[in-house]
Amino acid sequence: MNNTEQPILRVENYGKYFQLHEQGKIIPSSHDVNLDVYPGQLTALIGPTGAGKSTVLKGIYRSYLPTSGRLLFRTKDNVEIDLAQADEHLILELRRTEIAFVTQFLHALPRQATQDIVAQPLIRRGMDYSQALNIVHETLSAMNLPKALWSISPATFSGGEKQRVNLARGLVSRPRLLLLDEPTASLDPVTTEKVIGLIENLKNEGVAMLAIFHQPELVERLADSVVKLNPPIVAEQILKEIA
Amino acid sequence: MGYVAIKGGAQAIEGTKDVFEFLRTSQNDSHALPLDVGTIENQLRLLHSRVISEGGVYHPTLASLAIKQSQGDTLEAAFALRAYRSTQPRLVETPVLDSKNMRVTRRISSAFKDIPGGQMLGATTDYHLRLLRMELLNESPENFRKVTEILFENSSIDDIPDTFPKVLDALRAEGLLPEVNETTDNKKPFDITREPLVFPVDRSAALATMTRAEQGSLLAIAYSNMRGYGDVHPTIAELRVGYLPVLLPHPITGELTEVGEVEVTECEVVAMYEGDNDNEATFTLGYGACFGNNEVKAISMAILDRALQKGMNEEPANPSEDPEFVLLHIDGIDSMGFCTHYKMPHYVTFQSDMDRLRTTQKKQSKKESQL
Amino acid sequence: MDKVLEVNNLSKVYGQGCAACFELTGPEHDTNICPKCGSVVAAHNVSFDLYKGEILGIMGESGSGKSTAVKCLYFDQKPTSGRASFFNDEKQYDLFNMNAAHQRHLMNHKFGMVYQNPHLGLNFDISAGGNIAERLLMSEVDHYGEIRKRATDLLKRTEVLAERMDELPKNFSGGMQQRVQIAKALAINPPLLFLDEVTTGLDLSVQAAILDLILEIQQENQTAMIVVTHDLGVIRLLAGRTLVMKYGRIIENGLTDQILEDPQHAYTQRLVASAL
Amino acid sequence: MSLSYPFGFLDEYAKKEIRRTTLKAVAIPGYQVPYSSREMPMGRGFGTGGLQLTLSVIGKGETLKVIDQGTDDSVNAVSLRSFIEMTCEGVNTTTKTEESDLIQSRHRIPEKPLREDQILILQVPYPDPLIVVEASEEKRKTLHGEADYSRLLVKLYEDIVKFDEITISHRYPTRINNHYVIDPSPIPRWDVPKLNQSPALILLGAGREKKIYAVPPYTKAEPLAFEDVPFRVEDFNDVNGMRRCCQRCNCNNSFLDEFIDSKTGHKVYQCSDADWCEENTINNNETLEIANG
Amino acid sequence: MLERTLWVSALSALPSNELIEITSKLSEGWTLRPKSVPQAGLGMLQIKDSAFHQAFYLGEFPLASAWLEVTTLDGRRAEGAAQVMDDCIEIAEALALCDAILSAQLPGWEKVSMMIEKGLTLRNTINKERKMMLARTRVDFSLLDDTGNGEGLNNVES
Repeated sequence: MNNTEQPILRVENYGKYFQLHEQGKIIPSSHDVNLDVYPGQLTALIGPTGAGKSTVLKGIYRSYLPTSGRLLFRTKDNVEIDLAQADEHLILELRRTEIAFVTQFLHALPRQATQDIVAQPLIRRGMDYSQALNIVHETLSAMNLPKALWSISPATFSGGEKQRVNLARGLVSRPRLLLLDEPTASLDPVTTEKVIGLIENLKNEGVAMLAIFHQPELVERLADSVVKLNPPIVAEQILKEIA
Repeated sequence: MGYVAIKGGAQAIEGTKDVFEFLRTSQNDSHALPLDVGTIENQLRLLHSRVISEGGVYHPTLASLAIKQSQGDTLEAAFALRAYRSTQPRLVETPVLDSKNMRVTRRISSAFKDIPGGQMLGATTDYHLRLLRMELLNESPENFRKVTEILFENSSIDDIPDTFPKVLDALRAEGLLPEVNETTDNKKPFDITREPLVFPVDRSAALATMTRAEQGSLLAIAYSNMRGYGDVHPTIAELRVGYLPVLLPHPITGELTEVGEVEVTECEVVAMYEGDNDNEATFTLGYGACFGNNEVKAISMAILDRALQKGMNEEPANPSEDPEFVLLHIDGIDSMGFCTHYKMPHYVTFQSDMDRLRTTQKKQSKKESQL
Repeated sequence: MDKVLEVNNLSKVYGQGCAACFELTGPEHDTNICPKCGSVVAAHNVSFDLYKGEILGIMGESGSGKSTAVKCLYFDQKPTSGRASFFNDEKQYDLFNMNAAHQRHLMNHKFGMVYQNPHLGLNFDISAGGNIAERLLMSEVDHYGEIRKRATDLLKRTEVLAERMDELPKNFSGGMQQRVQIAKALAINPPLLFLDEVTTGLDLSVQAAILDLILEIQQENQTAMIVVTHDLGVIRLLAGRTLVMKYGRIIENGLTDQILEDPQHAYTQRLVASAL
Repeated sequence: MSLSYPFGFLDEYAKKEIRRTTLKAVAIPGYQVPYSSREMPMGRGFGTGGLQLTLSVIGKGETLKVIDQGTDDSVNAVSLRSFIEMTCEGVNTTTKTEESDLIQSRHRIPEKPLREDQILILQVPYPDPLIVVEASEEKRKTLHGEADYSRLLVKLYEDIVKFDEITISHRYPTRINNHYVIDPSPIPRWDVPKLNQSPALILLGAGREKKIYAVPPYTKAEPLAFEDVPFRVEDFNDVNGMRRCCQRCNCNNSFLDEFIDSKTGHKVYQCSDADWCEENTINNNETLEIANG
Repeated sequence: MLERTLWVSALSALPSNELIEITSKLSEGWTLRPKSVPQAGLGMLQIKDSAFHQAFYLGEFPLASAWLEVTTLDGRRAEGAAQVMDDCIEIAEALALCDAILSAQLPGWEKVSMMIEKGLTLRNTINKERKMMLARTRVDFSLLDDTGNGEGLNNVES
């Protein structure tokens, strides 16, 4: 492993607890997470259910507000930004240009054509529509998505098809940091192989990745480093710590 | 062919005057007497009141004359009075007079039975049956004298005071009315005879406009407010008719001197109370007053005064609360003049209208033929 | 990134107001009516900013003050206090300290507003095209052919049949009226657009189409928008960032996905939970 | 009791106020200046606004012409003229545009071009062109202040959409000096261009609505229109596209009245401006005499 | 003697030709010099509304005014002035003359005093008539209280 380079992302003592006002409860989800992600490398998060793997990804993407810790991201201009604290406009800008997130679920306008959904990140960056479509078509074919589906809305697609659209959207934008949350969960073996190929390509292109995989063999094949998470300690102890 | 368009107008106009005059003077009775102005003032007392009030000048003789020459058309008569006032210089204005000093001939209250000073119904038709009194078809001067004699029998005036307290003062003393705003007391009122209404206007402009408004217009808009396009039922705190001494400083001594008196009808209405946490709830008030004995007018004015206060403080919720709507549409001289002017020739504008219509029709038929 | 709007400490009180108004109202008092003087605190210390091409959601129930904020910015109402700056073409406009004529000039040339009730945004006595023409005429376009062309394009863009442009909006369906309203708001290609509950009361399919349209416009024109709504679905679809208001206060603000997935305030949690 | 009236009927205070108002109107071309219009002995709507202006500016030794519908002999012109004769001692009246210092007119501007030493006073029933789109005067004042006439232009737009034509026949809204749009009184469109850069001062008085406004000499007056749909005056062409002429004086460039000849039952056309027609007729006869002589 | 502030009111109750005739006779041969130009025109009546005590203009009334300096035949000098609700300057002049005569007790003041008495009587008659109308139409609530029922208006008519 070549870790002489600086990490693109350094997570220090990340913790996330949910305070549920209605029930008067505090639910711990992640606790004291530390990890590094390097350009051109894939860091895999492993651990049992409830260990807070997704919570880490969402914290980095700021879909969750971190409770504690630092999430230091080094931008392409070599500026270090704590994603836990950064201004929302900056986060939105990073989402547009540097950080992408592929989840298990496809969130998109139900009435938009598949190719347009995938092209979105490119267009938001100001790319010309026809140029964006070229890239999109390339990626969609690489993912084995039948051409007939490109111009219709993914609303009626199967789980696997939706997953591919979702992945395509994440990959097409060539982010500097890609967060992957079980990207192959509902894919058939053939497509899974294609996706693995694509991820490997991205690595070669220097994209840093933080991923959660359903299948341990994928961790074996793709991960450059592995971070194991454990379910956080019980709430009372956390409360004490907070206090 | 001569100039046909409108030639001969001058002669025809002269003719209308003669013909109008002919109808006034020709009565199928060679012994008919011309109306004298005193008769009009007394026997057509309420018609006369109306003209004086709408004309805006308290000149009983000229009001009678105006009625006579306009053959009883109130709008025309008031109009003549107004035109007269345009020619006259303004010499003085009185100090602010107080209607407490009115020599009352009638006062009632529908708020209380027993008002301080007592209810005096005065001369009114309110409680009469509206049956035609056929005996008036044949009246003689003797009849007139008898009426006076009967009235003066068995009546004692010893305990009738010269002036009467105001019902509102009693209500105010009890804390049921809003406080008077003393700061506005010294403010010079708006003079509608010398300044144009430029909205928004203050209340003194509204009162001055309403006091010389056309009674029917005022009644119609006030009625809309009473009936549902506005607020709830008002109560008449006091309606009084009487003579107000007109006082001016004596040129030498400076002492206030009575230069004459004017008959005035005055009305105060009380309605739904208002208030919030900061301000104590009190009734709302409306005030109406005008020259002469015009009770419907004074009541209508009081109701509209209250409605307009509301419209000036908040957004008007209906036409009767909108100062522009009310004040620009109640003047009889303005409205009747404009209505009448439609009778004038409009040949040029109509020619222009025809040009537009024909051009449009031409274009339309061209379009259709293209389809 | 270009800032379009910055709002600082905007407050709006209906009524006389008193010294205790702000202290005794708000979410912690569970009211926006001052118990002392009865004034309504419709908005208090509302601050936010908005960037070019961004859609900001303002979410809350009726009475939360979300519409008040927008109405003040669009000069429909006068704020009690606060500041708002609008940035355009390297100029900064102090919105609440300019005279009415300047305010109207901005409204006519730089702002667009789409109301929930099309009656507020459209003149129902003139045709759909006439409505758009009015807005163009306000910004000194006085070529009939040009106006016709632009109105046709705008109506096409908002998917109103061009054949219907000379009809009165009262003959249109609610969704169609809303499209005309949007076309009118867009006529001058405003850098800032306000949308006040624009889909409320419309059929679901119509709602969806209007929302699509708004997104398309945002992408095409980089229009900055403020979307006021009580509908989480609208927020989710349109807004990048969201403010949550209650009793005139901003109780929470953040990225829209964060507000929806990790709401911090008890009220927002309840709101999100009830919508799911 | 007999009444005698002061010179000019109005009391001096009233006349002074009207003159002050007039000065303001001239200083702000097209702006409607409110004044406390006095009641005149003729109906509101019969030209009391114009009359008050005339009475306030006229002086002894000056010559007045009164026109209604183009002629001096129309009923209203007659009664206004005789009223002014009655109340203004030493004022001369004429029917000739040429000879007049002051012209009070309803619905027409004389065909003969006016001169710098003449004043035209137009009687106005509705001073505010915005009234068709906004009923509240308070709101109209703001629109005028900001020169926001978009709603009026929308009205023209709708006209063209509906009829392919601007249907305003008279009272054509006209922008003065690039700002205020006025109602130029119910003159036909034919007369509107005469307002532009007029050498004579044009005063407009609305008695009932209590407004005075002015088009000062040599001031720009532009009828509202679109760049590509220009303002057009009345068209007096016959079915063959030939310009109709006055059947009396043969003039083919004047505003025509149309009526049915009671003898023949045919439609005939005649100059609306009686003085213009008269002058042409005399000139024609002279030319004829010279030709015959 | 009646206060000066009520002289105009009393004197103007007399027929105007009588007033003018008598005063012109009294002042025969005297020198009358106007202190200010005698005028006829309008006065504006200002009144306080009784709801909010705000002043407003109720309307106009005709007014004639005169202010004279009088020199009698024996050289006595006095000033008199009057304003009256009328449009006739002669009446104002006559009243101003009366004002001068009476206030300075010029020759003939007894005559003027008599005219005032006469005018006062006329005024009183009018006032009496008005009060009579009130007395005749007064609603008597004490009567109502005695019987304990019925409405005031019925009592008046019965």
